[in-house]
Amino acid sequence: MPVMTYIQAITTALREEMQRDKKVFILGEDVGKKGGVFRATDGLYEEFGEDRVLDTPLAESAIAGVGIGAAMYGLRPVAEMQFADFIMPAINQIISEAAKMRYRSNNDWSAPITIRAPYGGGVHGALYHSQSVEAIFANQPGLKIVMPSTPYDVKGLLKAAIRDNDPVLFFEHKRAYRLLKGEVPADDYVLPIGKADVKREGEDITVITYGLCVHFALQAAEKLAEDGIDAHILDLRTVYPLDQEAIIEAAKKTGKVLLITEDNKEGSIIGEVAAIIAEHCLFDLDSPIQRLAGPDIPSMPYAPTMEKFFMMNPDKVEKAMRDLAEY
Amino acid sequence: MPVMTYIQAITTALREEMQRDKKVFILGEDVGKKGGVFRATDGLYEEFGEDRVLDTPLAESAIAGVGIGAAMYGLRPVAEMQFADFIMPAINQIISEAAKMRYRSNNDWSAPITIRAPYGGGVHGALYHSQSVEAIFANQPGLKIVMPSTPYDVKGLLKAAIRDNDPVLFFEHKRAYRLLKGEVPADDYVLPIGKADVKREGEDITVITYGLCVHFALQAAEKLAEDGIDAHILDLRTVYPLDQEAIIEAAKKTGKVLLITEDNKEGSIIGEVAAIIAEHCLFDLDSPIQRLAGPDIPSMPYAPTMEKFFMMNPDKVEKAMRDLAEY
Amino acid sequence: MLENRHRELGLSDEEVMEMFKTMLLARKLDERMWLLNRSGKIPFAISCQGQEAAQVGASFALNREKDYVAPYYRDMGVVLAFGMTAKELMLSSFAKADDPNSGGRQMPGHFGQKKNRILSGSSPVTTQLPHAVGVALAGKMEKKDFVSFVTLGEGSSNQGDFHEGLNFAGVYKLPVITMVENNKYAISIPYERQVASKNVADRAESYGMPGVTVDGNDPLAVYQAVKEARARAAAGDGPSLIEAVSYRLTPHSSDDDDSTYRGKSEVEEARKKDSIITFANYMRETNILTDDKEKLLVDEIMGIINEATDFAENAPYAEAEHALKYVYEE
Amino acid sequence: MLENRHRELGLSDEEVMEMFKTMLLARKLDERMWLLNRSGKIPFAISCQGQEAAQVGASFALNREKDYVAPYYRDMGVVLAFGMTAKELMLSSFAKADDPNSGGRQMPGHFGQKKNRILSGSSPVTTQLPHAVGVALAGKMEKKDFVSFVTLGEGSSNQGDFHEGLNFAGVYKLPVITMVENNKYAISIPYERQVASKNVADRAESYGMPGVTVDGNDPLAVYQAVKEARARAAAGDGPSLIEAVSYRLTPHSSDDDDSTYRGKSEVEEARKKDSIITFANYMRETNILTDDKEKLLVDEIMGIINEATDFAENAPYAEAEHALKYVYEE
Ligand SMILES: Cc1ncc(C[n+]2csc(CCOP(=O)(O)OP(=O)(O)O)c2C)c(N)n1
Ligand SMILES: Cc1ncc(C[n+]2csc(CCOP(=O)(O)OP(=O)(O)O)c2C)c(N)n1
Ligand SMILES: [Mg+2]
Ligand SMILES: [Mg+2]
Repeated sequence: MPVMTYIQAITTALREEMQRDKKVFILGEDVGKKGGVFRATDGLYEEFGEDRVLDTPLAESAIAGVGIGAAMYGLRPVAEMQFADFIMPAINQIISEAAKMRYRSNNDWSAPITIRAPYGGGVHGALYHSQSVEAIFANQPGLKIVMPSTPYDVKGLLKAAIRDNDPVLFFEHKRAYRLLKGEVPADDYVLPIGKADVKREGEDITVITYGLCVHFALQAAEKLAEDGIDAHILDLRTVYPLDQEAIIEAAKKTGKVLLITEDNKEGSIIGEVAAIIAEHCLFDLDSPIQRLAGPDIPSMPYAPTMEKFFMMNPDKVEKAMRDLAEY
Repeated sequence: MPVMTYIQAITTALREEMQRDKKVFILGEDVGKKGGVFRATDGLYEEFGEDRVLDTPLAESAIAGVGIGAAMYGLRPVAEMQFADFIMPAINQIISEAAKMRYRSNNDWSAPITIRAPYGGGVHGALYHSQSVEAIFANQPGLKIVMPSTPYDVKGLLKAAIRDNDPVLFFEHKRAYRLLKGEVPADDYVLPIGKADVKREGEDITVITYGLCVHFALQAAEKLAEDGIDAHILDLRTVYPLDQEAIIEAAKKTGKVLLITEDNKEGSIIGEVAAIIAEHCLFDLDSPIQRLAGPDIPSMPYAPTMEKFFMMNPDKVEKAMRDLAEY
Repeated sequence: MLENRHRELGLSDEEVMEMFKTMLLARKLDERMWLLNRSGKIPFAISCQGQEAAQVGASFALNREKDYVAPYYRDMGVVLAFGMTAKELMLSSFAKADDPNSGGRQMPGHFGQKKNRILSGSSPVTTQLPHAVGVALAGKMEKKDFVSFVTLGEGSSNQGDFHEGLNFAGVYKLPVITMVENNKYAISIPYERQVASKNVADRAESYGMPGVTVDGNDPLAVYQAVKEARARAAAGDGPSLIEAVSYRLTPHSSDDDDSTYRGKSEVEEARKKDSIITFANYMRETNILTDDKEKLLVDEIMGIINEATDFAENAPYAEAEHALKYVYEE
Repeated sequence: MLENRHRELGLSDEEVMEMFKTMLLARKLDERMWLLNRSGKIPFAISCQGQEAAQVGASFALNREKDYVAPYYRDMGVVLAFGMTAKELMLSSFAKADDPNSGGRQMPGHFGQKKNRILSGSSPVTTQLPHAVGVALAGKMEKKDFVSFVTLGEGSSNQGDFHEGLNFAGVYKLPVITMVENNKYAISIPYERQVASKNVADRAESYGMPGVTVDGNDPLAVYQAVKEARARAAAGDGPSLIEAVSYRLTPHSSDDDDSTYRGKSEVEEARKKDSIITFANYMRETNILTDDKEKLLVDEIMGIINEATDFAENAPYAEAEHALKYVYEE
């Protein structure tokens, strides 16, 4: 099976979907000639031409809004926000328009747009190139939010997002782009949006997380295994709407739960995960529901001292997992 | 003590603050000559003139952004968003700018702006005049979100918001505007932002909520009292950052907790409340943490059948409280 | 020679009559909705009154078989011209299950009907503009020959989406026509406190497209401007901006009291230019309309409206649990 | 008569020399930052190169004792002119604790310094424009006589905040000057794919304010335009839009490779108009600059830069826990 990086999986999924369906097209800032500032759309302009890989003006609300219009017509736009931090000007179009299109028209219209954006820290990106923005959207029925952790998941989920008949936000961890490699089947497969995935079976403690933190947890689990602690790791993959069933099952399995996000803590995705567990399987728990997250400050600073202080890493995760195991 | 409506308490607080401090001014759509579409700024244009009650162009990002600039200079802008639903175009200014101003400048600059907006349903406002939008902002350190439930709290908290040296979102339940009346001292008082308030002492079950739902809970509590069930009711008042201590104390007090919001459920404020409890006092609980909320649909429809289906009311609250008491 | 005006534009007497009928139907429906609101039968009404000429004049200049429209809340004239029926509009006003716009989920004025290529609209103003641009982009990509048409108020032309959407259309030279219905007020805010440019049409230059200000009380003037814009769009010459100036004859909505911010005399003055009167005069002068014909027309329209009202009033609401449907594809 | 140009504008030889010194300091600092980046000492650099003339020419036309500025990330020339020192800029590049812009919290180019009335900026483009309008509003409300000055790139002029902010300024006739530094590219996107109007200055009409396009490589032309705009603002005649056209001589940032989207020859062509060269020529022709003076100047500047670099490199980072401070007032 071919091995590729996280970002290659993105480019591959985009290319294959564009080959498969003429209605799929890309729009965003610098996605054409330059191939994207991270080169996620590298080579697509050359292959599909400027009519299907559109370099747009610097205007995120237009990128989203024009994309929504094209989607209403019946095309399959894949819009890129250059950084997740710059999705803010497009929020009105995403929340007021895309999310509510099907509902407000009583199923007459729909807006099958995919909006991709690189998020996350650890890249010296400072306050405005490091944010996790998913929580802003994770209370908006009509939206789906996908945050894959592996190249395999990336390809299957990005294809699923593009084929989905409703709007999907697809957040890619920018630190994962070139850091993570993995096997990715050459064939055409899709993975189900809305389903979490057990990335490691274990009996002693349950870790529920998503994105880059999945890898930190997997690394830590190997170390814990040396000490006979067996961690069960659930990758949410879709952070909205959450896969309640999988969360409940994973929590019940060990009775000790650690939730991890790279986002700052209060109001993050893992609050909702904790609430689901507290609502449905409180009496199956042997310890309080632990949360490991960034501090409640406005994203991570530029200076390496402060960035490191904020950013999640394997050591922080390992420590939290050990603490929980010892509870 | 004077008795006034919820909206009169708003107008009173605005008037008194403008009298007290020449740096306080109001800007927004139709806030001047017309006195606001809900008449929250009624009479202020006449009293303070067009230089301090500014009718702005129809542009929310400018209302927020110009307000932030004036606040950076040292004025005290109170911006009105005509409906909370229309705050979306201003989110970039609120989250990227106001929330991060002090932090990003290492305490050199600040943005002491108050942004008021009527939210909530039950007024035949349909999808775009009924939303609860607080969850969108409740993951953004640097912001404070106040959602008062009584005329007394309105006056004290709005004054506190205006005097606060950081940005405050002040969400007013539009159904409460003329529905709710209460005693409001004539003197100048402020209430602490960031502190929850026990609205009813009780021993059997704990209800934690905010906004209009506080009243539904209080009404239901009276009925339950007739059957010997004694409810403890905590009004969050500030929904971000949350008053963790008060939440923990209230949850521990009875060991049975019901959380209520008018918002749709997944990703709402009460998820974080549940997480705090599950993290800090899980073993003090005698029942799973219950959540009562709107269904996960994009706000409430216009047709009365469907609006009623969504909207919180005393009956739904009473039923949930009884169910919990019987657990 | 008055007589020449519509003929010169290539419009037959019958077409002019059809235009007037659509304008009058919109006006009378609108008036009925206010009555229903004032008698407590519907919770909300928002008007096209004063803007029917612009709406209908523009629509008739489009290809009503294939063009797409993204109307705003006052555009009863546009949606009627594009095939929505009085009954359907009444179902929406009564928030009934069979309302094709939203099944009673949205307030009246939030139009949408796929079969007639009327894009679904929302409340936050101006969001529809980039949608119309997106539809035009799709048409261009698929080499279709339709154009898209989008409207909004002059106040709404100050939203960021106006700027971003029109610049996108200008850069990509897309077949989209934007018509700003300048009715001189945005709720209580008069033009001078709202828009910094002399005319809204002046903004066209910012987007490299032609901009023209026309008399929004004159359906033929609007027809002509939109016709020309459509020809340009169809020829691949890109987008246009049209400003149709008229006056909002009613309060902003049934929730508004306009006496707090404008004088009665100003409204009375504007009523003299009401297109329902002035266009009828033109049609009389050109012998298209007679007293007899007008009486017949009004009777027909009132019949339609009465029937629509009865029908909608007696139609069922959606069931409560229907609220749970169509959040996502099912 | 070349000699007359700066004198005609009321600028003394000393002032012109001071302008050039500021431009050169900006250029040399910028070049040093690239070297530091390429040698792995600082993670990121973003350039003013090619825009120094516009930045410094504009700043000198303002009142640097009382006006407020809201610069964008390339505006090293503006912040130097407004009192930020080379040391302070280097502290920012090295992300050190004493960086006055952000204490090392923000990337370089995110300027802000209250004592010099430099508004704190962020990364999302164009958000600073409404802030500058708000400062101008505050000044007007408090009857102060300062103006506010805001800059942005031509690509950024397509954001909604440009439209909303300038319309607000136009309606309220506020003393704010907006200068668009049109360097022909927004990362990889050339002007034609970005801005639908012929010139960015054409957009002024949308906001009822004068708009002018000037040669951004000529500090005196920019000086004159800003001087006039400031006089208008101070006289209560409201806002202005100025477009200063030059060229981005470097890649977008240290993370960019511009060879993927533009030719070397195009860049070489633009270098011929580099203001650091052309303005020096003007100063030679007007006998302000001589080889001796230039050598002294360069030596002085390199001394400043070396000292600033050493100082900043050896300065401490903020402690890790400092990250927790100043979320709210303490
Ligand atoms: C983003 C947004 N802000 C505020 C409102 C509330 N609102 C509804 S209509 C309106 C005025 C619109 O004026 P204009 O664009 O001139 O259209 P008109 O109603 O005059 O036809 C306002 C402020 C809204 N619908 N959307
Ligand atoms: C809202 C937003 N979207 C995207 C970006 C990423 N970005 C940074 S600079 C830039 C190009 C800016 O071009 P222009 O305005 O012409 O300024 P220049 O860099 O050419 O000086 C882009 C797209 C951003 N900073 N903010
Ligand atoms: Mg209007
Ligand atoms: Mg540029």
